[in-house]
Amino acid sequence: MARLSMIEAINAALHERMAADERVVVLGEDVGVDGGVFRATVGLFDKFGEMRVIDTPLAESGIVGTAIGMAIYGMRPVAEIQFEGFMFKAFDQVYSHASRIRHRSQGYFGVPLVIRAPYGAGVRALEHHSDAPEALFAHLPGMKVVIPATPADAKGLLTSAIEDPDTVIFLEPKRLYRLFKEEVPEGEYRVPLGKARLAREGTDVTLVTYGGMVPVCEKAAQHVASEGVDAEVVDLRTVWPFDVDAIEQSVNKTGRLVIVHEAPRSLGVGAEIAATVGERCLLSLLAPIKRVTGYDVIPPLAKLEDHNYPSSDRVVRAIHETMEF
Amino acid sequence: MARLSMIEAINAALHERMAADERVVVLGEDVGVDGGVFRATVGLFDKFGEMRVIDTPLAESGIVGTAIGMAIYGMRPVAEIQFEGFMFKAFDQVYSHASRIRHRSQGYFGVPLVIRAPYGAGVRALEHHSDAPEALFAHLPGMKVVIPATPADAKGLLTSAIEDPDTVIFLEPKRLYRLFKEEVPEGEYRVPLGKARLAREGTDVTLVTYGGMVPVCEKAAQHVASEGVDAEVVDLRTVWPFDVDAIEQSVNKTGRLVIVHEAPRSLGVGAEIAATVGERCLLSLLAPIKRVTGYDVIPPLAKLEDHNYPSSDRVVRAIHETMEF
Amino acid sequence: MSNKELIQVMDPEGRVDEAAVRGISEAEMMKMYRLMVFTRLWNTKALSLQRQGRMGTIASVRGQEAANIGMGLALGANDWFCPSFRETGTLFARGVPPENMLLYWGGDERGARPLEGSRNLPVCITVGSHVLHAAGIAFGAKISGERVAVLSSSGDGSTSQGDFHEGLNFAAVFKLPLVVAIQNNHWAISVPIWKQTATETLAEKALAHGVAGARVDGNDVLAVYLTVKRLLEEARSDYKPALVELVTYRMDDHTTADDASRYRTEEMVAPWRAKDPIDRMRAYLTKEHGWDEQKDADLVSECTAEVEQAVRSYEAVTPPEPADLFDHMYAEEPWNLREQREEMLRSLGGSGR
Amino acid sequence: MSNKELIQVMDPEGRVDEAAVRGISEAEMMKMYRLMVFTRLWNTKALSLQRQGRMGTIASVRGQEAANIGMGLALGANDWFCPSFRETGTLFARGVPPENMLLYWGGDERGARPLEGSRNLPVCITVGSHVLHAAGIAFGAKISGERVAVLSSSGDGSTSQGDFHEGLNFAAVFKLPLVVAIQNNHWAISVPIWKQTATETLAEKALAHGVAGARVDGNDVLAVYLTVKRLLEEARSDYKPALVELVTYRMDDHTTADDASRYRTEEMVAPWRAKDPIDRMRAYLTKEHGWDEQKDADLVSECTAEVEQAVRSYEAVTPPEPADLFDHMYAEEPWNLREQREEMLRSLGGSGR
Ligand SMILES: Cc1ncc(C[n+]2csc(CCOP(=O)(O)OP(=O)(O)O)c2C)c(N)n1
Ligand SMILES: Cc1ncc(C[n+]2csc(CCOP(=O)(O)OP(=O)(O)O)c2C)c(N)n1
Ligand SMILES: [Mg+2]
Ligand SMILES: [Mg+2]
Repeated sequence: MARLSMIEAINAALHERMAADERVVVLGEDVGVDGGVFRATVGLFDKFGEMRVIDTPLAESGIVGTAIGMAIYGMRPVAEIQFEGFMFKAFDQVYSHASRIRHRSQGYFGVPLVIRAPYGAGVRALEHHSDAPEALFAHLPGMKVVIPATPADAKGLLTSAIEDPDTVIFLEPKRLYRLFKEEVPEGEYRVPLGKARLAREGTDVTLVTYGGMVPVCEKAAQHVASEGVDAEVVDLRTVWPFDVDAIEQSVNKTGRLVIVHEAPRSLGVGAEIAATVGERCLLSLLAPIKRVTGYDVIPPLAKLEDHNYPSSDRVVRAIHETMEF
Repeated sequence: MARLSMIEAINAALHERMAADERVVVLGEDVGVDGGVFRATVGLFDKFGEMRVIDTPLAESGIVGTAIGMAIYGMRPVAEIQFEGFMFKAFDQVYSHASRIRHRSQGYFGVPLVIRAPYGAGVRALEHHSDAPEALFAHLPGMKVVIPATPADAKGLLTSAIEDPDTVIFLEPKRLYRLFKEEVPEGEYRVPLGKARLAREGTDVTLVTYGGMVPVCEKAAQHVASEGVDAEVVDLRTVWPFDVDAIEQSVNKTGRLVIVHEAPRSLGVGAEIAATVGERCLLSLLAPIKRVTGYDVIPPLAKLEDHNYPSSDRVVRAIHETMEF
Repeated sequence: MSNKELIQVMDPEGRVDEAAVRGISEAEMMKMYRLMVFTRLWNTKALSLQRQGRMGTIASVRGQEAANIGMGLALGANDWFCPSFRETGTLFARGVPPENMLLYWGGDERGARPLEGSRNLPVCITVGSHVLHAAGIAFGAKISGERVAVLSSSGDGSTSQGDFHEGLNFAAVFKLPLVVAIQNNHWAISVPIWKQTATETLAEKALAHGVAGARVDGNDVLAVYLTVKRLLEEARSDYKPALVELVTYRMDDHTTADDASRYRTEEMVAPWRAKDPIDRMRAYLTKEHGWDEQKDADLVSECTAEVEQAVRSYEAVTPPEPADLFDHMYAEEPWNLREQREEMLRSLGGSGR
Repeated sequence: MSNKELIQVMDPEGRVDEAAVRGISEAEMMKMYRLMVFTRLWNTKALSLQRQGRMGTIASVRGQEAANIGMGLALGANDWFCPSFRETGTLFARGVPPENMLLYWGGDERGARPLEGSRNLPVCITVGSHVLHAAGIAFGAKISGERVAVLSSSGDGSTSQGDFHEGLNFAAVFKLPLVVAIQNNHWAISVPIWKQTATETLAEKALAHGVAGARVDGNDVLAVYLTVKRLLEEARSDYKPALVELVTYRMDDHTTADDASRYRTEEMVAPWRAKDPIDRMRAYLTKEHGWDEQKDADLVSECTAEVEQAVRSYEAVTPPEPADLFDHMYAEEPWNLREQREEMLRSLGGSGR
């Protein structure tokens, strides 16, 4: 075991998978010689060479469309889109092809592709560098969306994503890349897709969240604990298809639910969680479900960034409102 | 007043707006000489000429990106994407630009653009010709999404959309294009964006729907009426931002809600409606909210199409379950 | 030679440059002719089934049989083929059963499933997108060291799509074994080629990306075959990507949902009737290879019988089960689909499967 | 002349083809020089502010001043300009206040609002996209019968994007008054031009679309000015679209978030130091227009003072109100934003506005 940051854990997973499976190739802008603008792919080019670690021209549709072809051929491509805000030049390739070729070929071809992208706000970046677009991918039939919240999960989930026979959108919270280190198992390490993590056990209220909001919710949970409110924090890890059993169990236990994500509220993942819980747990709900999210706005630049990025204060306020209902 | 089908009403709105405002231009694939694959633009080319009715090369990003530039310049472009399934080649232009240039320029430039596309299933078409992607646009901050359900609304809403200072995604249910005719006011006719239509008044259960599902819900409402259940049918018309007051009022009156759309269920517009109602009307809900929707699948080809497209039977079943809860 | 020059070895009267075709055996020529004849008969039948409501909307390949078949036979068995939606003949040449093509265009996804071992992608409806898939397959082969070539085929309209250019650029930068063929049939639905691009030819678009370019008479099956074969060989052996324009003409409406009379005149189409790819090949075979009317009549009735047989098999296929629409979404079905499948089966009263 | 030939009127020693520059007045030359000097001083200051944490991530234009300023001064007052993110000098030439540029790169949207009457688009971060906006503006002008030209500027990397090609194709097919300029600074972050494309030049990509193409020494402000001015005139008067490659070099890291030493060596950069656009122009002005060290020193201190003044205004700007993040989403605020705004204000204890 070594203490790694999330970005180091991602890099470790890529090294481990590329060494273990020669079908795995990495492609994207600046992933090779440079090692990636966030250093996620550092060392891969020297170790595995330009045929498996590919600096592409500046064309996202080209990257994803080509990766789809590689996957059809039998490779296990890991495509990096440099920032989440640039994934949309490739959106047609995801919407029309990555998510459909298995169906279109009636099971004959699959698209075992991972599309990695740095995700979310919190690093004082330029426009398009602070978006949270997970809902746009989660709504696509045939898609899987994963967002890790810890270094160990990042390694284990990325490993599972690379081995998954279908396309996985793997979004990496920039804010967590270097926020903290933790023990990360060395060598092969898997965390199953579709299974949530109980980040904190509690009995009074459930916080369902993922990615960069997990530490925010943990902080809020600690705060309300000092007031005698015992909050449970469920880290989804796989945003879609999410772990409905874990959510249901927790809400049936606590009777109260606060959903927290940084993405815009309307039609976000939180809406589906709220709708699903409403359908399944209506009778165990003691208060209306609350959503603490980014607002329905363009993620602001540095000066206002923190006012859109949900704070533990906003989560605490929501917990109070839920408890006092 | 003339009795028009929806496609005729759309054509009438385009003729009327182009005659009234020379800033209005129409562009897209086959919209000119041919008059559009569904005949929506028939007659415009002869009347207004090739400078205002533009047959473009086969490039959706080119169509929308160019239309954005026209709108910035001061035109009122109406871009047609030939089928909803091809909008995603232009998704980056919508996500990154149409919805953001007002904000990016801090109010200096706007993008008064309408993107029209035939929408949804029900016409036995090829792949990509039966999709229902409204949620992908509705989730984008800065976007408006309109889906008419009647010929008169199609004319009035399209007129309002063309006059709107912001970008409007205008999705036209193919299934309704020629399904029925109704009296449509001649000349200038507006239906305000953001206001729902009470398609049927009722007291026992609320059906919130839009587009091609409106007639399906009306049929279901008639059916349960014979069983003594009085269903209210709310036609959203503007899918986003939807008319929250109309939904709230109806649900507070009936205490029961069934949401019906043809789009895939998960993370669909129905999820946001359910979440919003759950937040606002929890105490007036007498039963869990039900969603009757397309399944989370690729819209099937002709042979299975009707099994994914929600039927009035499915809606009736949901009403029964809601009433019996 | 320049990208703009038109490569032709057989003129509309069936006069052939014998030196150029020396490499093609008579058997191969017969195969080309037979496939063109079969494709036209299948196509005619499919269109009439559509008029009778026994078939869905379908894209006719009439007039493009030479381009279709020339490509199909130029491909090696291990090569990959990435079609758009107007390559019916190419797919027949690649071994796709005619009844499967009927099933697919008839609105049944199962018709699109490739046969075991097939290296044909399913029909791609979104214009232009699959050029990138072809580039990726070529990249995969290169990385794996397998010496095969990939052929992408799309229409003149696809050259306006960003994906077409991104694909050619990737092919050039990474020296991929990729040949991008453009069936220039002069129309993208109602948009004529002169409104699609300002360039004189489509082949010259190769210049923007530094790939080889060639322009071929697409109604000359021998020229298409020889040129595409040469380019595929260069791709396979030298990692030399290429763009090839096949100049042909769409003789029918765009699809059965279209009415070409709204945007083009008989005067525009007429000159192309004289260039018919099948008449041309028949004239040549008659002059040089002892073909005659009797043989031709026999071939036609033989192929017609095969088409009729295909129609019977197509119409004998048991319709899909409703719940089949949940199949093939993922390798492993997640909870949402499992529940929705059960929901459907309940509503069908436990039927379906 | 061929697209591949490099247009140059001033060599690195400042020797000028006097015939070529006869049309440029001394005053205009001084303006060019002054703007280049100012831009470099502003740029140097902004980078140092960034190191001190007083500025956000920023893209340096050092080495590209001639390309920036040549474009800026070639534009007519009514022409439109569509920048990417490395046209700081062009925007100064177009009248954007230096403190606004600091405000924008400092992370405050308000800095991006164009001045009243401006025809500059805000910075476009997504590489390639805005070529289409420029084409659309040009289309709008043509439809309205206004005789203006539109200049789009982006980097070498943008030539790999589909939108770049779709934009050029639209410009060619519809004969739009559009000039697409490419600042080829040899790098797209770590990706060198020879990995970006297989073509020898970027100008030759014009051939794929049938637009005029030109290739200019981008460190020669006189050549950039003259060539872009000519192409804009042809666009304005003859509806003749063009692609122009400005050959220059990125002397600094990609942005302040980048470390170029990871992917390029000093040997690669060195030859370009000798081609510095400002030294070159200074040498010429000294030889031919009585410029001297004293005048230069005065100019530098004058510009430095202006930059310092801009920094003071920038840092004196009152920070935005939290609720400002809700502004400018729609012309009219819908219920969801109104409620979220109120929610924020409540949580801020009624502060904000
Ligand atoms: C991305 C996309 N946009 C629009 C369409 C609708 N459409 C189907 S075929 C076609 C014209 C295609 O023309 P071309 O590429 O020349 O191929 P052809 O039909 O002539 O074989 C169009 C616009 C589509 N299928 N895909
Ligand atoms: C669509 C898109 N993809 C990726 C990026 C990230 N990115 C910012 S600048 C850049 C390189 C741009 O290179 P070039 O076009 O040559 O312009 P330069 O930076 O050299 O001026 C990249 C990849 C982006 N801004 N937009
Ligand atoms: Mg065509
Ligand atoms: Mg560059």
